[in-house]
Amino acid sequence: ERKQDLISRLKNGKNFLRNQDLEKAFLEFKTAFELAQKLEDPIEEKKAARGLGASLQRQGKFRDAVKYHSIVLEISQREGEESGNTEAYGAIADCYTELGDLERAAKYYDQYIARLQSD
Amino acid sequence: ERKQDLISRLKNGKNFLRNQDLEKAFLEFKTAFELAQKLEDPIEEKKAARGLGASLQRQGKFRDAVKYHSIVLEISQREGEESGNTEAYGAIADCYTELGDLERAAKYYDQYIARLQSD
Amino acid sequence: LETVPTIKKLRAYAEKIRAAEVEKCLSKMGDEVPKKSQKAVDDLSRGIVNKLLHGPMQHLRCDGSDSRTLSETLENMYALNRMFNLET
Amino acid sequence: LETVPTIKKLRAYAEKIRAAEVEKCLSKMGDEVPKKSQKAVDDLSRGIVNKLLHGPMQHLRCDGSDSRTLSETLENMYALNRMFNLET
Repeated sequence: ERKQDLISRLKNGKNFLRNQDLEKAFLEFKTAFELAQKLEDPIEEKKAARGLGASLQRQGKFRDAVKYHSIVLEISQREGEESGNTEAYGAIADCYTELGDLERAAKYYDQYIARLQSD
Repeated sequence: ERKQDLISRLKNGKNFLRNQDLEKAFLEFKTAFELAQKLEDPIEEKKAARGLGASLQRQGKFRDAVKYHSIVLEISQREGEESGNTEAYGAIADCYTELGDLERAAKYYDQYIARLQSD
Repeated sequence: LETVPTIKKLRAYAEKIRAAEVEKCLSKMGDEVPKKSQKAVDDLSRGIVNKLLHGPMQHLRCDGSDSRTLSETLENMYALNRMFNLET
Repeated sequence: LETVPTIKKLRAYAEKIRAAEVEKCLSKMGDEVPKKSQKAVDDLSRGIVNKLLHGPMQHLRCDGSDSRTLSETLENMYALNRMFNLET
Protein backbone atom coordinates (compact mmCIF):
# COMPACT_ATOMS: atom_id res chain seq x y z
CA GLU A 1 0.00 0.00 0.00
CA ARG A 2 0.95 3.64 -0.20
CA LYS A 3 2.20 4.07 3.37
CA GLN A 4 4.61 1.18 2.79
CA ASP A 5 5.76 2.76 -0.48
CA LEU A 6 6.35 6.05 1.36
CA ILE A 7 8.47 4.37 4.03
CA SER A 8 10.60 2.56 1.49
CA ARG A 9 11.09 5.72 -0.60
CA LEU A 10 12.41 7.50 2.48
CA LYS A 11 14.71 4.59 3.22
CA ASN A 12 16.02 4.49 -0.36
CA GLY A 13 16.55 8.24 -0.30
CA LYS A 14 18.61 7.93 2.88
CA ASN A 15 20.75 5.19 1.35
CA PHE A 16 21.35 7.17 -1.85
CA LEU A 17 22.26 10.17 0.28
CA ARG A 18 24.74 8.12 2.25
CA ASN A 19 26.33 6.89 -0.99
CA GLN A 20 26.48 10.45 -2.36
CA ASP A 21 24.06 9.48 -5.14
CA LEU A 22 22.40 12.84 -4.76
CA GLU A 23 20.14 13.02 -7.80
CA LYS A 24 18.65 9.60 -7.14
CA ALA A 25 18.20 10.59 -3.51
CA PHE A 26 16.36 13.73 -4.58
CA LEU A 27 13.95 11.74 -6.76
CA GLU A 28 13.14 9.25 -3.99
CA PHE A 29 12.51 12.03 -1.48
CA LYS A 30 10.42 13.92 -4.02
CA THR A 31 8.13 10.93 -4.52
CA ALA A 32 8.00 10.39 -0.76
CA PHE A 33 7.10 14.03 -0.25
CA GLU A 34 4.16 13.83 -2.64
CA LEU A 35 2.98 10.56 -1.12
CA ALA A 36 3.13 12.02 2.39
CA GLN A 37 1.07 15.01 1.26
CA LYS A 38 -1.56 12.73 -0.24
CA LEU A 39 -1.62 10.59 2.89
CA GLU A 40 -1.72 13.71 5.07
CA ASP A 41 1.16 12.40 7.16
CA PRO A 42 3.01 15.50 8.41
CA ILE A 43 5.78 13.60 10.24
CA GLU A 44 6.86 11.74 7.10
CA GLU A 45 6.27 14.88 5.03
CA LYS A 46 8.86 16.63 7.17
CA LYS A 47 11.33 13.78 6.80
CA ALA A 48 10.95 13.94 3.02
CA ALA A 49 11.41 17.73 3.00
CA ARG A 50 14.51 17.36 5.14
CA GLY A 51 15.86 14.76 2.71
CA LEU A 52 15.16 17.03 -0.27
CA GLY A 53 16.95 19.87 1.46
CA ALA A 54 19.95 17.67 2.27
CA SER A 55 20.17 16.33 -1.30
CA LEU A 56 20.20 19.83 -2.78
CA GLN A 57 22.58 21.17 -0.15
CA ARG A 58 25.16 18.52 -0.93
CA GLN A 59 24.89 19.40 -4.61
CA GLY A 60 25.73 23.00 -3.73
CA LYS A 61 22.19 24.19 -4.54
CA PHE A 62 21.90 26.17 -1.33
CA ARG A 63 19.00 28.47 -2.26
CA ASP A 64 16.79 25.54 -3.25
CA ALA A 65 17.90 23.65 -0.16
CA VAL A 66 16.74 26.52 2.03
CA LYS A 67 13.28 26.26 0.47
CA TYR A 68 12.84 22.63 1.46
CA HIS A 69 14.37 23.01 4.92
CA SER A 70 11.94 25.91 5.44
CA ILE A 71 9.05 23.64 4.54
CA VAL A 72 9.91 21.61 7.64
CA LEU A 73 9.40 24.73 9.74
CA GLU A 74 6.13 25.53 7.95
CA ILE A 75 4.73 22.05 8.55
CA SER A 76 5.70 22.27 12.21
CA GLN A 77 3.88 25.56 12.55
CA ARG A 78 0.82 24.25 10.74
CA GLU A 79 0.66 21.09 12.87
CA GLY A 80 1.78 22.57 16.17
CA GLU A 81 4.46 19.87 16.45
CA GLU A 82 8.11 20.83 16.52
CA SER A 83 10.01 17.65 15.60
CA GLY A 84 12.87 18.30 13.19
CA ASN A 85 12.93 22.06 13.79
CA THR A 86 16.30 22.20 15.55
CA GLU A 87 17.93 20.41 12.63
CA ALA A 88 16.06 22.56 10.08
CA TYR A 89 17.21 25.83 11.68
CA GLY A 90 20.79 24.50 11.73
CA ALA A 91 20.66 23.37 8.11
CA ILE A 92 19.21 26.66 6.85
CA ALA A 93 21.93 28.53 8.72
CA ASP A 94 24.56 26.26 7.14
CA CYS A 95 23.18 27.13 3.70
CA TYR A 96 23.24 30.89 4.35
CA THR A 97 26.82 30.53 5.62
CA GLU A 98 27.74 28.88 2.33
CA LEU A 99 25.97 31.68 0.45
CA GLY A 100 28.03 34.23 2.37
CA ASP A 101 25.00 35.74 4.11
CA LEU A 102 26.47 35.53 7.62
CA GLU A 103 23.95 37.96 9.05
CA ARG A 104 21.02 35.76 8.16
CA ALA A 105 22.97 32.60 9.07
CA ALA A 106 23.53 34.00 12.56
CA LYS A 107 19.81 34.53 13.05
CA TYR A 108 19.01 30.94 12.17
CA TYR A 109 21.90 29.64 14.30
CA ASP A 110 20.43 31.55 17.24
CA GLN A 111 17.15 29.68 16.75
CA TYR A 112 19.10 26.43 16.46
CA ILE A 113 21.15 27.08 19.59
CA ALA A 114 18.06 28.05 21.57
CA ARG A 115 16.68 24.57 20.89
CA LEU A 116 19.77 22.46 21.58
CA GLN A 117 18.83 21.68 25.16
CA SER A 118 15.24 20.69 24.50
CA ASP A 119 14.23 17.18 23.49
CA GLU B 1 20.77 -20.66 38.01
CA ARG B 2 23.91 -18.79 38.99
CA LYS B 3 24.40 -16.88 35.73
CA GLN B 4 20.89 -15.50 36.09
CA ASP B 5 21.62 -14.54 39.69
CA LEU B 6 24.78 -12.77 38.55
CA ILE B 7 22.91 -10.75 35.92
CA SER B 8 20.23 -9.66 38.36
CA ARG B 9 22.80 -8.72 41.03
CA LEU B 10 24.49 -6.43 38.50
CA LYS B 11 21.16 -4.92 37.57
CA ASN B 12 20.19 -4.35 41.20
CA GLY B 13 23.59 -2.81 41.85
CA LYS B 14 23.08 -0.37 39.00
CA ASN B 15 19.65 0.63 40.28
CA PHE B 16 20.95 1.17 43.83
CA LEU B 17 23.79 3.22 42.39
CA ARG B 18 21.35 5.37 40.45
CA ASN B 19 19.31 5.97 43.58
CA GLN B 20 22.44 6.84 45.58
CA ASP B 21 21.87 3.80 47.78
CA LEU B 22 25.60 3.23 47.81
CA GLU B 23 26.04 0.61 50.49
CA LYS B 24 23.36 -1.64 49.06
CA ALA B 25 24.91 -1.16 45.63
CA PHE B 26 28.28 -2.22 47.00
CA LEU B 27 26.84 -5.43 48.45
CA GLU B 28 25.09 -6.40 45.22
CA PHE B 29 28.22 -5.79 43.17
CA LYS B 30 30.30 -7.69 45.72
CA THR B 31 28.09 -10.76 45.38
CA ALA B 32 28.11 -10.37 41.59
CA PHE B 33 31.90 -10.13 41.63
CA GLU B 34 32.27 -13.39 43.54
CA LEU B 35 29.73 -15.14 41.33
CA ALA B 36 31.53 -13.96 38.18
CA GLN B 37 34.80 -15.29 39.54
CA LYS B 38 33.27 -18.68 40.27
CA LEU B 39 31.66 -18.78 36.84
CA GLU B 40 34.93 -17.62 35.23
CA ASP B 41 33.10 -14.90 33.34
CA PRO B 42 35.64 -12.08 32.90
CA ILE B 43 33.24 -9.68 31.15
CA GLU B 44 30.75 -9.70 34.01
CA GLU B 45 33.63 -9.78 36.51
CA LYS B 46 34.80 -6.45 35.06
CA LYS B 47 31.30 -4.99 35.25
CA ALA B 48 31.08 -5.95 38.91
CA ALA B 49 34.52 -4.49 39.65
CA ARG B 50 33.52 -1.27 37.91
CA GLY B 51 30.35 -1.15 40.00
CA LEU B 52 32.31 -1.71 43.21
CA GLY B 53 34.69 1.07 42.24
CA ALA B 54 31.83 3.44 41.46
CA SER B 55 30.02 2.66 44.75
CA LEU B 56 33.14 3.39 46.81
CA GLN B 57 34.03 6.47 44.78
CA ARG B 58 30.65 8.05 45.41
CA GLN B 59 31.08 7.38 49.13
CA GLY B 60 34.35 9.32 49.00
CA LYS B 61 36.44 6.18 49.54
CA PHE B 62 38.80 6.99 46.73
CA ARG B 63 41.71 4.71 47.66
CA ASP B 64 39.48 1.64 47.82
CA ALA B 65 37.76 2.71 44.61
CA VAL B 66 41.11 2.81 42.83
CA LYS B 67 41.71 -0.82 43.86
CA TYR B 68 38.52 -2.05 42.20
CA HIS B 69 38.88 0.10 39.09
CA SER B 70 42.41 -1.30 38.78
CA ILE B 71 41.01 -4.84 38.88
CA VAL B 72 39.22 -4.02 35.61
CA LEU B 73 42.61 -3.28 34.03
CA GLU B 74 44.10 -6.46 35.50
CA ILE B 75 41.32 -8.64 34.13
CA SER B 76 41.72 -7.01 30.71
CA GLN B 77 45.41 -7.78 30.72
CA ARG B 78 44.86 -11.35 31.86
CA GLU B 79 42.20 -11.97 29.22
CA GLY B 80 43.67 -9.93 26.38
CA GLU B 81 40.37 -8.09 26.00
CA GLU B 82 40.20 -4.37 26.56
CA SER B 83 36.51 -3.60 27.16
CA GLY B 84 35.95 -1.17 30.00
CA ASN B 85 39.55 0.04 30.10
CA THR B 86 38.92 3.58 28.83
CA GLU B 87 36.36 4.12 31.57
CA ALA B 88 38.62 2.48 34.20
CA TYR B 89 41.57 4.75 33.36
CA GLY B 90 39.27 7.77 33.54
CA ALA B 91 37.75 6.71 36.86
CA ILE B 92 41.14 6.01 38.47
CA ALA B 93 42.33 9.43 37.33
CA ASP B 94 39.19 11.03 38.82
CA CYS B 95 39.99 9.35 42.15
CA TYR B 96 43.60 10.54 42.18
CA THR B 97 42.37 14.05 41.35
CA GLU B 98 40.10 13.90 44.40
CA LEU B 99 43.02 12.66 46.48
CA GLY B 100 45.08 15.65 45.32
CA ASP B 101 47.63 13.50 43.50
CA LEU B 102 47.45 15.44 40.23
CA GLU B 103 50.70 13.97 38.93
CA ARG B 104 49.36 10.43 39.05
CA ALA B 105 45.91 11.58 37.85
CA ALA B 106 47.52 13.11 34.76
CA LYS B 107 49.23 9.81 33.88
CA TYR B 108 45.94 7.94 34.03
CA TYR B 109 44.11 10.66 32.08
CA ASP B 110 46.74 10.32 29.37
CA GLN B 111 45.90 6.63 29.07
CA TYR B 112 42.21 7.54 29.05
CA ILE B 113 42.61 10.21 26.37
CA ALA B 114 44.72 7.90 24.20
CA ARG B 115 41.73 5.49 24.07
CA LEU B 116 38.91 7.98 23.44
CA GLN B 117 38.94 7.50 19.68
CA SER B 118 38.96 3.72 19.69
CA ASP B 119 35.81 1.63 19.93
CA LEU C 1 29.63 37.25 12.82
CA GLU C 2 33.22 36.04 12.51
CA THR C 3 32.25 32.99 14.50
CA VAL C 4 29.51 31.82 12.12
CA PRO C 5 31.78 29.56 10.00
CA THR C 6 33.04 27.91 13.18
CA ILE C 7 29.48 27.07 14.19
CA LYS C 8 28.96 25.43 10.82
CA LYS C 9 32.20 23.43 11.03
CA LEU C 10 31.59 22.30 14.59
CA ARG C 11 28.10 21.12 13.62
CA ALA C 12 29.51 19.18 10.68
CA TYR C 13 32.25 17.67 12.86
CA ALA C 14 29.74 16.39 15.41
CA GLU C 15 27.26 15.20 12.78
CA LYS C 16 29.92 13.03 11.14
CA ILE C 17 30.66 11.31 14.45
CA ARG C 18 26.96 10.95 15.24
CA ALA C 19 26.00 9.43 11.89
CA ALA C 20 28.88 6.93 11.98
CA GLU C 21 28.09 5.77 15.50
CA VAL C 22 24.36 5.42 14.79
CA GLU C 23 25.08 3.30 11.76
CA LYS C 24 27.40 1.07 13.81
CA CYS C 25 24.77 0.77 16.54
CA LEU C 26 21.92 -0.18 14.21
CA SER C 27 24.02 -2.78 12.43
CA LYS C 28 24.91 -4.35 15.81
CA MET C 29 21.22 -4.45 16.73
CA GLY C 30 20.48 -6.81 13.84
CA ASP C 31 18.23 -6.83 10.80
CA GLU C 32 14.80 -6.35 12.29
CA VAL C 33 15.05 -3.29 14.49
CA PRO C 34 11.55 -1.99 15.32
CA LYS C 35 10.87 1.53 14.05
CA LYS C 36 10.29 2.68 17.60
CA SER C 37 13.78 1.56 18.59
CA GLN C 38 15.33 3.17 15.52
CA LYS C 39 13.74 6.45 16.49
CA ALA C 40 14.83 6.06 20.11
CA VAL C 41 18.43 5.49 18.97
CA ASP C 42 18.29 8.48 16.63
CA ASP C 43 16.85 10.68 19.38
CA LEU C 44 19.54 9.42 21.79
CA SER C 45 22.34 10.34 19.41
CA ARG C 46 20.90 13.80 18.69
CA GLY C 47 20.17 14.37 22.37
CA ILE C 48 23.76 13.71 23.42
CA VAL C 49 25.30 15.74 20.59
CA ASN C 50 22.94 18.70 20.98
CA LYS C 51 23.28 18.89 24.74
CA LEU C 52 27.07 18.63 24.55
CA LEU C 53 27.27 21.30 21.84
CA HIS C 54 24.89 23.69 23.57
CA GLY C 55 27.52 25.35 25.77
CA PRO C 56 30.16 25.89 23.09
CA MET C 57 27.60 27.03 20.51
CA GLN C 58 26.08 29.53 22.90
CA HIS C 59 29.53 30.90 23.67
CA LEU C 60 30.22 31.45 19.98
CA ARG C 61 27.37 33.92 19.81
CA CYS C 62 27.80 37.41 21.14
CA ASP C 63 24.71 39.52 20.78
CA GLY C 64 26.04 42.52 22.64
CA SER C 65 23.19 42.45 25.12
CA ASP C 66 24.82 40.12 27.63
CA SER C 67 28.07 40.27 29.49
CA ARG C 68 29.89 38.12 26.97
CA THR C 69 32.37 40.38 25.26
CA LEU C 70 33.48 40.14 21.68
CA SER C 71 37.04 39.35 22.66
CA GLU C 72 35.93 36.50 24.91
CA THR C 73 33.76 35.11 22.13
CA LEU C 74 36.71 35.20 19.76
CA GLU C 75 38.91 33.43 22.31
CA ASN C 76 36.27 30.71 22.55
CA MET C 77 36.34 30.43 18.77
CA TYR C 78 40.13 30.15 18.62
CA ALA C 79 40.08 27.46 21.31
CA LEU C 80 37.36 25.46 19.52
CA ASN C 81 39.17 25.76 16.20
CA ARG C 82 42.30 24.37 17.85
CA MET C 83 40.63 21.66 19.90
CA PHE C 84 38.44 20.29 17.11
CA ASN C 85 40.97 21.02 14.38
CA LEU C 86 38.34 22.99 12.46
CA GLU C 87 40.63 25.15 10.34
CA THR C 88 41.72 22.47 7.91
CA LEU D 1 48.82 19.80 35.88
CA GLU D 2 46.57 22.83 36.43
CA THR D 3 44.23 21.41 33.81
CA VAL D 4 43.63 18.08 35.59
CA PRO D 5 40.55 19.26 37.55
CA THR D 6 39.03 20.55 34.30
CA ILE D 7 39.43 17.13 32.71
CA LYS D 8 37.59 15.59 35.65
CA LYS D 9 34.77 18.16 35.51
CA LEU D 10 34.34 17.89 31.76
CA ARG D 11 34.14 14.09 32.04
CA ALA D 12 31.50 14.39 34.76
CA TYR D 13 29.54 16.95 32.73
CA ALA D 14 29.41 14.66 29.68
CA GLU D 15 28.68 11.53 31.71
CA LYS D 16 25.64 13.14 33.28
CA ILE D 17 24.21 13.96 29.84
CA ARG D 18 25.08 10.50 28.52
CA ALA D 19 23.48 8.59 31.39
CA ALA D 20 20.27 10.65 31.25
CA GLU D 21 19.87 10.21 27.50
CA VAL D 22 20.56 6.46 27.64
CA GLU D 23 17.94 6.03 30.32
CA LYS D 24 15.41 7.97 28.23
CA CYS D 25 16.25 5.89 25.17
CA LEU D 26 15.91 2.53 26.91
CA SER D 27 12.59 3.49 28.45
CA LYS D 28 11.30 4.49 24.99
CA MET D 29 12.41 1.13 23.60
CA GLY D 30 10.04 -0.71 25.90
CA ASP D 31 10.27 -3.38 28.57
CA GLU D 32 11.94 -6.22 26.74
CA VAL D 33 15.05 -4.75 25.17
CA PRO D 34 17.42 -7.58 24.14
CA LYS D 35 20.79 -7.50 25.91
CA LYS D 36 22.53 -7.10 22.56
CA SER D 37 20.56 -3.92 21.85
CA GLN D 38 21.21 -2.57 25.35
CA LYS D 39 24.92 -3.02 24.78
CA ALA D 40 24.70 -1.42 21.32
CA VAL D 41 22.94 1.61 22.80
CA ASP D 42 25.49 1.88 25.59
CA ASP D 43 28.36 1.62 23.11
CA LEU D 44 26.70 4.24 20.90
CA SER D 45 26.41 6.72 23.73
CA ARG D 46 30.01 6.17 24.87
CA GLY D 47 31.27 6.29 21.28
CA ILE D 48 29.71 9.69 20.61
CA VAL D 49 30.79 11.20 23.93
CA ASN D 50 34.34 9.84 23.77
CA LYS D 51 34.93 10.88 20.18
CA LEU D 52 33.53 14.36 20.80
CA LEU D 53 35.63 14.81 23.94
CA HIS D 54 38.83 13.51 22.38
CA GLY D 55 39.92 16.83 20.85
CA PRO D 56 39.27 19.01 23.92
CA MET D 57 40.78 16.44 26.30
CA GLN D 58 43.92 16.12 24.20
CA HIS D 59 44.28 19.88 24.14
CA LEU D 60 44.11 20.03 27.92
CA ARG D 61 47.26 17.95 28.17
CA CYS D 62 50.61 19.56 27.55
CA ASP D 63 53.47 17.15 27.95
CA GLY D 64 56.16 19.54 26.81
CA SER D 65 57.27 17.24 24.01
CA ASP D 66 54.93 18.57 21.36
CA SER D 67 54.35 22.02 19.95
CA ARG D 68 51.44 22.75 22.26
CA THR D 69 52.62 25.39 24.67
CA LEU D 70 51.59 25.77 28.25
CA SER D 71 49.89 29.10 27.61
CA GLU D 72 47.84 27.67 24.75
CA THR D 73 46.80 24.75 26.95
CA LEU D 74 45.71 27.15 29.65
CA GLU D 75 43.71 29.19 27.14
CA ASN D 76 41.94 25.99 26.09
CA MET D 77 41.17 25.32 29.72
CA TYR D 78 39.75 28.81 30.32
CA ALA D 79 37.58 28.50 27.22
CA LEU D 80 36.26 25.07 28.25
CA ASN D 81 35.56 26.28 31.79
CA ARG D 82 33.56 29.16 30.33
CA MET D 83 31.74 27.19 27.66
CA PHE D 84 30.73 24.26 29.85
CA ASN D 85 30.32 26.36 32.95
CA LEU D 86 32.71 24.10 34.86
CA GLU D 87 33.82 26.48 37.60
CA THR D 88 30.66 26.33 39.65
